[in-house]
Order: sequence, then structure tokens, then C-alpha cells
Amino acid sequence: MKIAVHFYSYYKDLSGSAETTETLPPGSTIADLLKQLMARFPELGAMQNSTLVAVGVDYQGRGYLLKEGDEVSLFPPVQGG
Amino acid sequence: MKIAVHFYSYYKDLSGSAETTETLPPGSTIADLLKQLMARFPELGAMQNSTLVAVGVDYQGRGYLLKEGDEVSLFPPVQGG
Amino acid sequence: MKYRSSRRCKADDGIHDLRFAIYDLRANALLAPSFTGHVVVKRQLTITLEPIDEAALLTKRKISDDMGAVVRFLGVVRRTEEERTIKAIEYEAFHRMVEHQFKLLFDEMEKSWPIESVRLVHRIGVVRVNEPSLWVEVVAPHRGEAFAACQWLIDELKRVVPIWKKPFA
Amino acid sequence: MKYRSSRRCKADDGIHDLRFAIYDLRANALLAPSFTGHVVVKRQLTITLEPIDEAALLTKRKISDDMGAVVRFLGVVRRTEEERTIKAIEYEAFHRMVEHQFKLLFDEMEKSWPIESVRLVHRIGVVRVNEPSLWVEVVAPHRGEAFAACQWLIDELKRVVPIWKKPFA
Repeated sequence: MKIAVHFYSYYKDLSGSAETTETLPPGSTIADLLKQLMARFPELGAMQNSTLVAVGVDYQGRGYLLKEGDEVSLFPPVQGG
Repeated sequence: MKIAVHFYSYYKDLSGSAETTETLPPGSTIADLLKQLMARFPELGAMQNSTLVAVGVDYQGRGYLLKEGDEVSLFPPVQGG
Repeated sequence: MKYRSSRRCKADDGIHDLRFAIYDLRANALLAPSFTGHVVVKRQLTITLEPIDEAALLTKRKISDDMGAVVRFLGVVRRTEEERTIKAIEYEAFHRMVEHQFKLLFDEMEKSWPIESVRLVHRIGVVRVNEPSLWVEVVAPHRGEAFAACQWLIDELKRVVPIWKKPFA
Repeated sequence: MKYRSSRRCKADDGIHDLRFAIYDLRANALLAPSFTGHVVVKRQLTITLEPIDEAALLTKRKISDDMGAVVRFLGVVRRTEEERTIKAIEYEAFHRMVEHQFKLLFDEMEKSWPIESVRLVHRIGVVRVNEPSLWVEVVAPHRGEAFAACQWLIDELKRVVPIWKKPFA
């Protein structure tokens, strides 16, 4: 299945792009997606533990089961206000 | 010695006046003044424990030693804001 | 300043604006005697590239006769950010998620405190030092709940609302 | 309404207005990195029979580039006072003592938090339901200290400042 991935804040700079698409086998979790992304964008690796992950507009944990069509967003800790 | 006493808030209504003067022997404390005032204004008696006492513009406790010329103010708990 | 083109997003009078809420037990413990169990909580969220106009905001909200406390907070860009001197901060937002996360926070506020109104304006794009980036207002019957709700909202905003800073020296 | 004739008392730009303060150790623990050990804390106390004009208050205070947080509180007369419906509250003040007690509170605030400015307006005389009787503003480098100082000031005001309420049905 194909998963659209969006980067925000300095993750955009680190990855060199605002979005990408990953192909994953069915049954993959966010943890699997992150592993695959870190291999492709080693610059993001150091950030892995503090990375926030949303599917659509809701936060999801590493165990979330991805499904076709999910839009995943990755970003560093938020800093609004 | 003569001590000027001012009443605020509903103490004015209870005592029927905004101020009075009490004559006390030297060495008297605020506790002595209150005892004398309660005898003269029994309406204030029930309030005795919650009565706040200031000499000039500072709060003073019951043991404060009064001196000639002190201006004492008696009032109920404050309610500003 | 490459995020400068972020689209303007105004949620005023939109999805978050007016709805009913039934207070839960926690909220009821705090209620004023005249509280009837549910109220209309006015909500307004504004994410904008424009400067925050406090004077205009003040003219736009009347409070009801049962409200005794209004707490307002203004967050202003400081000259120092992580011990460096800066000229401005650029705020970037993931807009759709910002709106959704604020909706969740407003829902939670309604359940936790008997507030009548909450308004929040967050400026995005470039905000210079000494200019406000955030304005929050909470209206409630008593000051304790107004302060608590306002501080909670700001703390949560800084925890979950996807907005990021980029300082400019 | 027999207290209506209370004199007008304005302490603006008067005794409380501007002075130096050396922060104690407790305050220093909270200080921003750029803090130099003493600052001019702007103080303004207004006790007035006039309605509180928020818009005018907002135009009168600039904050410095090191300040990141402004907390404002508005206390409004509610329709119910001790479960009775009222039309207004009349506030009576022991003016000289009010000014002195606020000075002591402002001194204590300066020692406890690194605030840049505190302004407080208390209306006295008859204040009708839905009208503000109290306006407070605290400016500080960070929101934690601004909220804490503002709440502390209001709590203390309600404990020690000789102002009393008389509700009118």
C-alpha cells in the first residue's frame, strides 16, 4: 500500500522535501513506516524518539496500523504560542 | 489617653456612627480597646473575632500597645475585587 | 522567509463557534448556583497572518450577567530565544490539524470548567520582537476557573497544536 | 447609596509609580538569562469612581523587548451575590489604607517575580451588574510568572485591601 508522508518545520529542511510517498506491505505500523523513512532520510534518524506522528489530523502512536490512503505527518515537538 | 476610632462598612451601620473616641489608661492594648468598645456598642460583639483592626494604615494584632494619637480603624473582612 | 506564503486561515464563526455542551461531574462541582446543567459556550479560533488587534477584539464580545471573571493572555515575541538575540519569529502551522486540535482542546475545556466563552487568536508568518503572537480570552463565572482554564489551554496548545517557530536573527 | 459621595482618589503616576527594586534570591531563581539583577518596575494604581476604560488602558503601556507575557484580569459584577439577585454593588474604600496596602503588595510582588509592570484599577462607588469593578495587568518575561503574580495579587487584594461591597437588589 501507498502512504503519503508530509514533513513539517525543520523536518522539511532535514529531509529536503515537504512530502514523499512510501510503499509498505499491508499490516504495517507507524513504527514500520518510521524505520523505512529513517533509512531513506538518515538526517531524521537522530530525531526519531521526539518525532510526533499524525494520521490525518489526529496524533497516533507507533503501533497504529496503517491503511491505504492514510496521510501521515511527521514533525518535531510543537512550539506554538 | 484618647484614641480615635473609625468604623467602616457595616460596622458604621451597626455602631450608628463612622467614628468615636475612647479614653483608655496608658498601657492599654487593642484587646482592651475592643472590650471597651463592645460594651458601648453591643451590636459589634458578635463580630469580635472576625473584626480587622488597623492603626493608621497598617494592620495590628490584639496585643498592639496603643499610644496617644493612634487612629484605630475597625472593619469586617474585606471584600474588594 | 520561505513559509511566508502560508495561506490565511480564519476559523471565526466557523466550525468551532457555537455549540451545546453537557457538563460532566467534574465541571458540575465548580458550577455557580444558577448553572442549569448546559450552556452555549462561545468559541472563536483565529489563525491569521495579520497583526493581532486587541482593541478590535475587546469590542466584539459581550459577557452575560452571570459571568464575573475575564482572563486574557497576550504572548509576545521576546528579543531573546534560547539565549540568542533575534529580530523576529516565523510561525508555521499545519492548518487543518491546528483547527482540529483546538476543537479537541475547546471540547475538553467545556467539560472541565463552566466557561461561557473562549477566544484564541494565533498569528502565524513573521512576527517581530515586541509584537504579540498569541491572544487568549476566557470568560467564566469566577476567577479561579477562568485562570485555570486559560492556563490549561495555553499549556496544551504548546503541547499538541502543530505550530512551529523559526527564529530570525 | 449613601457612600456615593466618596471622594475620588487617583494614585496614577503618584507614589506607587516608578521605583528600583533589587530582587531577592527567590526571584532570581525565576529570572530570564538577560536579567541584570535590578529593574525599574512600573506600577500604577487607580482607585476611581469612573467606569473602567479598557481600551484607554491598553494604549497607555508599552512593554519592553524582553517581556513575553501579559496577563490581564477583569472582575465583573455578577447578577447573583450570595444566591440573591442584585442590580449593583456599591464599593466603599478606606482610601489611605488601600493605597498603603497596595504599595506593600506591589513591593512583595517585586521581590517574588521578575515583573516589568503592574497596573491595577479598582472602581468604587456603585458598579452595576455586568460592569467591571477590577482590572489588573501584569507584564513579565514568561507566562508562568505573569499568571502567578497576577493571581497572587488578586488573592491578596481580597484578603488585605480595605474595600467592601454593599449589594443592591
